[in-house]
Amino acid sequence: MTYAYYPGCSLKGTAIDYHTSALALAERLGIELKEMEDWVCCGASPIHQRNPALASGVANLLLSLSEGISKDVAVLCAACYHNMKKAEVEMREDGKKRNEVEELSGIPFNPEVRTRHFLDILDKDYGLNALKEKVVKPLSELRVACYYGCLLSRPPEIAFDDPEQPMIMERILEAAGAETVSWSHRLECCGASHAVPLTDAVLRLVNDVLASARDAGADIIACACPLCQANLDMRQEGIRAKLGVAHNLPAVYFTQLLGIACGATGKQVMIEKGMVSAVPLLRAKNLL
Amino acid sequence: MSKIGVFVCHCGENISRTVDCARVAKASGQIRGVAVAKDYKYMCSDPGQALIKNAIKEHKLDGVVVSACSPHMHEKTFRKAVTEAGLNQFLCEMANIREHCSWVHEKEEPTTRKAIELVRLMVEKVKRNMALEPIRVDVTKRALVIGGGVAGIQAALDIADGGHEVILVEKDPSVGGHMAQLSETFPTLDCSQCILTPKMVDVGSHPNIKLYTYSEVEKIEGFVGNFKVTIKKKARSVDIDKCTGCGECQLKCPSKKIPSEFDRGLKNRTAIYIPFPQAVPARPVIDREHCIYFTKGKCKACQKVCPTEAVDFEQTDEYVEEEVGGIVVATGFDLYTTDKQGPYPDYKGYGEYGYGEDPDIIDGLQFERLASASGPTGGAIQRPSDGKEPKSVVFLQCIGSRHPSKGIEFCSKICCMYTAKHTMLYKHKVHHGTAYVFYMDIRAPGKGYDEFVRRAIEEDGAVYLRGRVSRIYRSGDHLIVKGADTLSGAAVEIEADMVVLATAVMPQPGIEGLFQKLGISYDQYKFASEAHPKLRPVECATAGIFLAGACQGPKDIPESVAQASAAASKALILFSRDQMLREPVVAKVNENTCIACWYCVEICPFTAISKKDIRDRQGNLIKRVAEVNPSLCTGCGTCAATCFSNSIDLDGFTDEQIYSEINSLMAVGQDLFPEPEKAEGDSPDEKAA
Amino acid sequence: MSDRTDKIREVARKWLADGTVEAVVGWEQGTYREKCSPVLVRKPEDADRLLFNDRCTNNLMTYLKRDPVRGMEKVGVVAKGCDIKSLIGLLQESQVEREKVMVLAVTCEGVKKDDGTVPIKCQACDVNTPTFYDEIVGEKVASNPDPEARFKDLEKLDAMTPAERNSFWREELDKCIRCYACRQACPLCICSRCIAEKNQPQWVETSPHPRGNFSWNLVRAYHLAGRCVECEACETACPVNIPLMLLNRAMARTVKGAFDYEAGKDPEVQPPLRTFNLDDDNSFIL
Amino acid sequence: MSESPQSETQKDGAGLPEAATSWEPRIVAFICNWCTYTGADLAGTSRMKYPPYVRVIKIPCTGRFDPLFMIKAFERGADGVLVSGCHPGDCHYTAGNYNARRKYTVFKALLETLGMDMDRVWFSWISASEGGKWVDTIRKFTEVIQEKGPFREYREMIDVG
Amino acid sequence: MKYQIRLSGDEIRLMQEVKARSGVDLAKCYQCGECTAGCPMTPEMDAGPTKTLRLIQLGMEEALFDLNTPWLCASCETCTARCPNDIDIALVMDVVRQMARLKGKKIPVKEPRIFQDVFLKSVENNGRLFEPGMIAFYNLRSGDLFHDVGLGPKMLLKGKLPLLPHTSKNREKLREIFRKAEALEKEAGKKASEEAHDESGH
Repeated sequence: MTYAYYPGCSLKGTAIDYHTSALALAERLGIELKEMEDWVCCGASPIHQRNPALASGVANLLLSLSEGISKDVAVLCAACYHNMKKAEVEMREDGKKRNEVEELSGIPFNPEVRTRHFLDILDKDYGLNALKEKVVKPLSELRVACYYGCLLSRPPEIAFDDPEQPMIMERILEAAGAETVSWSHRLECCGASHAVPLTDAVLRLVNDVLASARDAGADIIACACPLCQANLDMRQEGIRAKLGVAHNLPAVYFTQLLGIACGATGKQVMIEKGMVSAVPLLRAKNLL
Repeated sequence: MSKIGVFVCHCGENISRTVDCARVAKASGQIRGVAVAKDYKYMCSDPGQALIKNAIKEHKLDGVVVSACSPHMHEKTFRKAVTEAGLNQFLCEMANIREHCSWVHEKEEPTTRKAIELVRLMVEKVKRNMALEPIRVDVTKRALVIGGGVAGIQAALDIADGGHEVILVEKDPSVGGHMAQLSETFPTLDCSQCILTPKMVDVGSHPNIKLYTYSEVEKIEGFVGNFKVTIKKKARSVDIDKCTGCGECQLKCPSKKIPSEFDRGLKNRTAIYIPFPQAVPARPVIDREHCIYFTKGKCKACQKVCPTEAVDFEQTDEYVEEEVGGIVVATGFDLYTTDKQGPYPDYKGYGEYGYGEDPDIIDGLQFERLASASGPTGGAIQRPSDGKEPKSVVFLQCIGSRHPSKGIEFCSKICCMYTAKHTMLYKHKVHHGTAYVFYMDIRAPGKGYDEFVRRAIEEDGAVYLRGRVSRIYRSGDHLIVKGADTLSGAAVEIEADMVVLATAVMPQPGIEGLFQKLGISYDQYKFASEAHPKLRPVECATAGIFLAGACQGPKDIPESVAQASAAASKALILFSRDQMLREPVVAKVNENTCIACWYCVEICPFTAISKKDIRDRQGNLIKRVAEVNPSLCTGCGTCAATCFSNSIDLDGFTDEQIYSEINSLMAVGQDLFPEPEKAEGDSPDEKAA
Repeated sequence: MSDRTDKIREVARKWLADGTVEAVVGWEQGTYREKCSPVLVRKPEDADRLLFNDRCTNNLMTYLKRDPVRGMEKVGVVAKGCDIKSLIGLLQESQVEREKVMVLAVTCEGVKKDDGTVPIKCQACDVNTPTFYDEIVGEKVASNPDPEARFKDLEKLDAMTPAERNSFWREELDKCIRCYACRQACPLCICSRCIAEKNQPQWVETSPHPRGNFSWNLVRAYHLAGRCVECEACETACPVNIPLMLLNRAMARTVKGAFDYEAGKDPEVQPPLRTFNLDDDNSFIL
Repeated sequence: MSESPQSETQKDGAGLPEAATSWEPRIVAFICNWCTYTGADLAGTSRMKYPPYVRVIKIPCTGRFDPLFMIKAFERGADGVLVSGCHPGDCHYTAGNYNARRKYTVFKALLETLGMDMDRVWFSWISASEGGKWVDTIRKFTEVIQEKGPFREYREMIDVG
Repeated sequence: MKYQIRLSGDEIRLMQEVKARSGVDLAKCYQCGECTAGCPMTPEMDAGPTKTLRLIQLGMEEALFDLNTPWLCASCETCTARCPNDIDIALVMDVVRQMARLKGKKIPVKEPRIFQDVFLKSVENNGRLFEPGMIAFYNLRSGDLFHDVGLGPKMLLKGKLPLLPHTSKNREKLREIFRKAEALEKEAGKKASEEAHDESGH
C-alpha cells in the first residue's frame, strides 16, 4: 500500500507531531506514505479568500505531483484536503471549470487522481479489522471526543462520511479500544483561519468547542487537522487568561493515539509536544 | 311501571378490570322499574346483542340501558339491535362506564359505585324516553345556483350532469364572472377564457339547466328539500328569443362613452351592449341609466336598425317562482378599492396612494384586462394615462388585506400568486422593463405555486422587496413609490411608470341582503359562514344551502371549482333520496303555556321557530304561539333553556329527563350499593349472567 | 299638579269622544287616605274622574294584559316615565301591540309611597319627562343627573363577605310565605302559567320552607334579569317586606356592566338574554 | 311511563346523600355532546386518570343548559357543579355556547349576590381534543371540593326543608 | 444615507457581476436566514451573510463594501453546506472580498486582509508557508507587534516552529499561477461589468 503523501506546510512546522505520528503509525501498519517531491503550499483559506480561481490552480499543481507515486494522494491536513479535494471534484464534474483551471495552471488534470484523507484510507483501504489486529495496547477507558471541525466535510461533495453526522473517527478509535463520547460541537468551526487576525473571536469559538467536549465527559480530544489541533491546544491558556475558564483538556492527533495503541512509544508519536500535556492522562490510563 | 333492561358490558377486561360488573348488574336489578339486569363479556358481539334482543322479547321491555362504552362508539349498534327486537330505537340509551369510568379511575370501591350511579342515571332517563320516529321530509330534486362565475358554472354543470334540473341565476347580462376577465391563470399560464368559455357554452345549452341572466333572487321561503324561490328578471329591453346577437344595435348606438364594467373602465361601451364577445347568452341588454331614449325620450336607433325587431323598450321587470330542494350560493367576490368613497363604506381607502385617482395606479383585475389578448389594448401593456409602454411597474401586495387600520385583517390569499403571474406576463411582453413587487410575506401553498413564484423571481427577474409602501405620488411623467425593504433595512424609492395594487378580495358589495334572505350567517366582512370550518366547510348551518367559491372567503380558481363540485355533490346527496330522515331530537312547543314573547324565535340559530296564529272555527285569532319547524330544527335546545315560561322543550333531552337524571344522582341510598361479599350466591334470578 | 290633572282629563275626553280609544286607564281619588286607585274610564263624561298627583303610585301597565283591557281594539293609558319603561318591556316581548295603545304621558317629580316616603326609583329617576308617548302633559321636569345613584344601597351588600350575604338572604328569604304577591304585582311577570306552578318536572318546591323559598326567589330574579324595569311594585306588594329590589337592582347593575343594557329604555334593542356578542366577557370561563 | 321525578324521590326515602361521616365529593357536570363529552371520551381512550366523584349529565349543547338545572343539583345535595361545552367559535350549533355564556354571566352574578360559595360553580370550555384539560379540570375541582367539604350552607337549607 | 436607495433597473448589475465571477445566481436566495443561523462568526458580524446577500440582490454596492461581514467569514462553509438553495455562500464572500480589492475599496476590518496578504506573500516568496516569518511580518503590518508573542517561544521550545523557511523547486510554477490568476481576475471584472451592462438593456 503506497500513497503519494502531501504533508503540507503545517505538518512540517507547527504540526510536526501530526506528521511524525502519522508516519510512525503508517509504518506499523505497513502503509507507505511516500512524500511528493517539491510540493508547494496549498494556500489554505487565504488563497480562495483572495481569489477562488487561484486556489483551484494551485490545487491542480499539487495533484499533478502525485504522478509516478500513486493516483491516491494521502493528505492529513483538513485545509489542504479541502482545497485539493474541492478542486478535484469540481474539475471532474465540470468540464468548463476544468478547462479554466488547466489553462490557469498550465497543467493537465488527471481525472484518475484522488485526494484521500488518511482517516478515509484507514477506514476504507486498510480496514478496521486489520487495524484491530495491530492494536497491542488498547486505548481502554480513554474517553475521546472526536473533533472533525469544519473543512473535512464541507462542502458535502468532498465528505468521505456522512457530512452532518460523520462517525469515521469514532469507528477507527473504537477499533483501537477507545471509548468515544457523543457531543454537540464535533463539526463546529474553531475559527482557525482567523487564529491570527481575530484572536478574540477565535477564543470564543474554541471555548465553546472545549466546553462541549468537557460537558460530554471527554478526557481528551482527537483531531484530524493541524489548524484545529493548534487552536484547541494553544488557545487554552488565552481562554484561561481572557475568559477565566480553565479547560486543561489535551487535544492531540488521532494518529498519536492510534500510534500508541499500535505499540509506538510516546516519543515516537511526539506526544510531549502538546501545550496542554496529554502525558499525565495517558500515564494514568497505563498507555505510556 | 316501567320495564327496563340493563345490560352491563365487561368489554373483555376493559371495564371489568376496574369495575365490578357483576355488582353493577346486581345493583341495577334493584332499581325500581328495572325488570332485568345482566352482565356479559362483550355486549356488542353477536351473542351479546342476542342476549339483549331475547331479554326485550322475554320481559316485554319498554326501555334498555346498555352500560358499556361511549355512545359515540356503539350507540348506533345497540339502537339497531333493539329495533330488530321490536323496540323503538330511541328507547335505548347507553351508560358510559368505560371512557368515563373504568378507563379513567383506579380499581376501588368508588369506581364501581360511580358505574352503578351512571346506570341509575340512564335508567331514570330511559323511563321518561319517548318512542320517537325519525323525521321525514320530502325532497324537491331541483337545485338553485346563485351566481354564474366559475364556481356557479361548475356546480350547475355537475348537478345537471347528475340528472337534476338546475336554476342558475346570474345578476349580470352574461355568465362568466371574474374568471372571464382574466388573461392567463397561475400556475400554468393557460388562457383563462380558453378554458372557461366551453363551460359557459355548456351552461347555456345544457338541457337540465335553466339560465336566468340579468336576474336576481328576490325572495326565498321554505326549508331544506322544499324551498320556494322568487327570481326577479330585470328588464333587458331586448327579447332574447328574437335577437340573433348580430351586434348591429351596438354599432349604431350613439351613447358610446360608458365605462365598460367588463374592462374595468379601461375601455368604453355603448348603452345597448353585449358585455364581451364570448358572452353567454350572446345577447345585448340596454343599460337604461345611460340610454338616450330612456333618459331623454328620443333616439331608438337600436330599434330601427334591429333586423328582427328584438328591441323592446316596454319590457318590465318580471318575477318568476321556482321550487327547489337545495341551493348553492356562489356569489363570488369583488375587489376592495382604494377610493375615498368606494363600494365598501365600512373600510377606509388609501389617501396615501391618492385615493385611486391617478389613472396609472390600477388594480389587479385592470392589469388582467391590459394583459388580455381580448382586452382594450389587445394584450399590449400600456399605461392608461397615455398609452406608453411602462418601463418599470411596481406591484403592491396586501392592499386593504392584512391592514387592520383600514379595517381588514384577513389575507386575500390569491394576490401573491396573481402578482407573480403579473410580473411574468409583464416581463414576457416588456423584456427590458423591470417589475418590482412589494410584499409582506409570500403565500404560495399550492401545487406548483411556490415554484411559480420562484420562477418569477429567478427566471423572469422580478425584484421582490419585503415591505410595504408608505406613499405614492406623481412627479411629472412618473409615479414615485416610497417603500422599504426590511431584509436589507433600506428605504426604497422607485420611479415607476405604472403601479398595480393587489387589492383585497371582498364579498360582492351589499351581498348580505341576499344572505339575510337565505337565512345564512356571514362574518364581519360579509363573507358567508360555513357550518363547521373544518368538517363541514361546504355546507351552511342552514340545512340545504351550500357554498361554492369566493363568497365564503378568498379562493383561487381550482379551489373554487373544487368547492363547487363538493357543493354539487352535497346537493346530489340531498337529491339521492325521495325523503330525508333526520334524528328526531327537535324542540316542541307547549301551546297552552306559550306566551308569544318570541325569545325562542329570536334566539334560534337556525330560524327553525316561527310565529303561529291559533284561530277558532270562525277564524278569530285566539292566541299566537311559537311553532317549531322540525325540518329546520337541529336540536341544540337553546330555545328550551331560554324560554322563561318553560313552554318549549327538547325531545330526547326534556326538562323532565334531565331533572330525573339529576334526582337519580342525588337520591342515593345505602341499599343501592350491596357489599361485594353479599353479592355472591345471593343473586336474584337472572339478574346476573 | 292640578294643571296636569286638567290636561289629562282634556285629552282623555277628546280621545273617548272622537273614538280614538275605547277606554282610558288612569288614576282616580282612592277611598283610603290620599291613595289613588286605578280606574277604567269608558265615557267622555267620566273623564273628570281622572287625576294626577304624587300618590299616583300604581303602575297601570299591568292592566294592559288583563281583561277587559286586553280585548279592546285601542286603549289609552295614563303613564309616568317609569310606567312607560314597563310598557317598553311589554312591547319588546310582544305582549302589547303598540298600535293598540295610546300613551298619555305625564311628567312627574316623583311619587310617594303609602308611608309618605319617596321611593328610590324616584330619587334616581331618569325619566321624569317621558320620551316615549303619543301625547304628553305637564312641564318638563329635570331628572337626577346620576341615575346610577339607585345602586347605592347595593353597597351594603357588596361590603359583606359571601357568607354574610348568604346568611342575610337566608334570613330574609326565610320570611317568604309564597303568596306570590310579588309575581302578581310585577308588570313583566307575563307567563300565563308560572314555572312555580309547573310540576312536570317540579321546577320549584311549593311549600314555604327555606330550600323552596330560596329557589323561588332565585328563579324569580333570574327570569327578570335584563327585563326588570325597577318599578318596585314587587317590593311594595311583599307582605313580609323582603328587600326584593336589592336582588333586582343587583341584576340590573350586572346587565348594565356586562352588556351595557338597561331595561325599558329602547323598544328596538334586543333584551340581553335574547342575543349575544361574540366578544362577551369570557374571563370567568376556564 | 312518565313518572315524575318527585315520586321517585319519595320512594327512595330520605333521598339524601349519605351521612357526613362517609362524605365523598358529589360533583355534577353538565357537558355538551360534541366537545366536552368527546373530550372526556378522549381522556378515557388515553387512559388518563382522575378522581371518580364526577357524574356527567350529557346535554346536546351548552345552549340547552338552563341555569335552574344547577339549582336543582344543589337542592339534591351536589357539592359542586361544572358546566362545560365547546370553545367560542366551535359550537356544533354555531351559537349555543354564546347564548349559554350570557346566561352564565347573569346567573353567576345572581348567585354571588345571594352569597353562594362560587368556588363550587365552575364553567369551562373543553374541546373534543382536550382530554387533558378535562382531566385537569376535574382533578382541580375535586381538590377544591375536597378541601371545602360538603356544601353545608345549602344542605342546612335542605335539612330544614 | 447608505440604506436609502432608488431603484431604476440598474441594481441587477451587482448581482450579475457576482454571478460572472462565481457562477452563483443570487436570485435564488429567498432570505431564509439559515446561513446566518449557522455562521460561527455571526456575533462579530455587522450584517451576517443573509443580509449581505440581500444588499447584492438590490445592488447596494456602497453599503455592501462597508460591511465587515465578508472579511469576518472564517471560510468554514457551514452556510454553503446548509443553504436550501445550494448557493455557495462562502464563495460569494470570497468574491465580495475579491471585488472590494479589485475596486480599491477601503476595507472596514484591516486585520483579515493583512493576514491574507502576508500569508500569500509568504507562500509566493517561498513556495511554502514560513510561519515565524509570516507572523512577524503580520505583526509589523497590523501594528500589533506583540500579537501572540507569548506563543512563539513556547512553540520554539516545543520544536514546533522551524527556524528557516522551506523552499520548493516548484516555487516558480506557483508564482506563475499567481501572476496569471491576477491578470485573469482583472479581465473578468471588465467582462462582468460589460455583460451586466448588456443584460440590463442600456
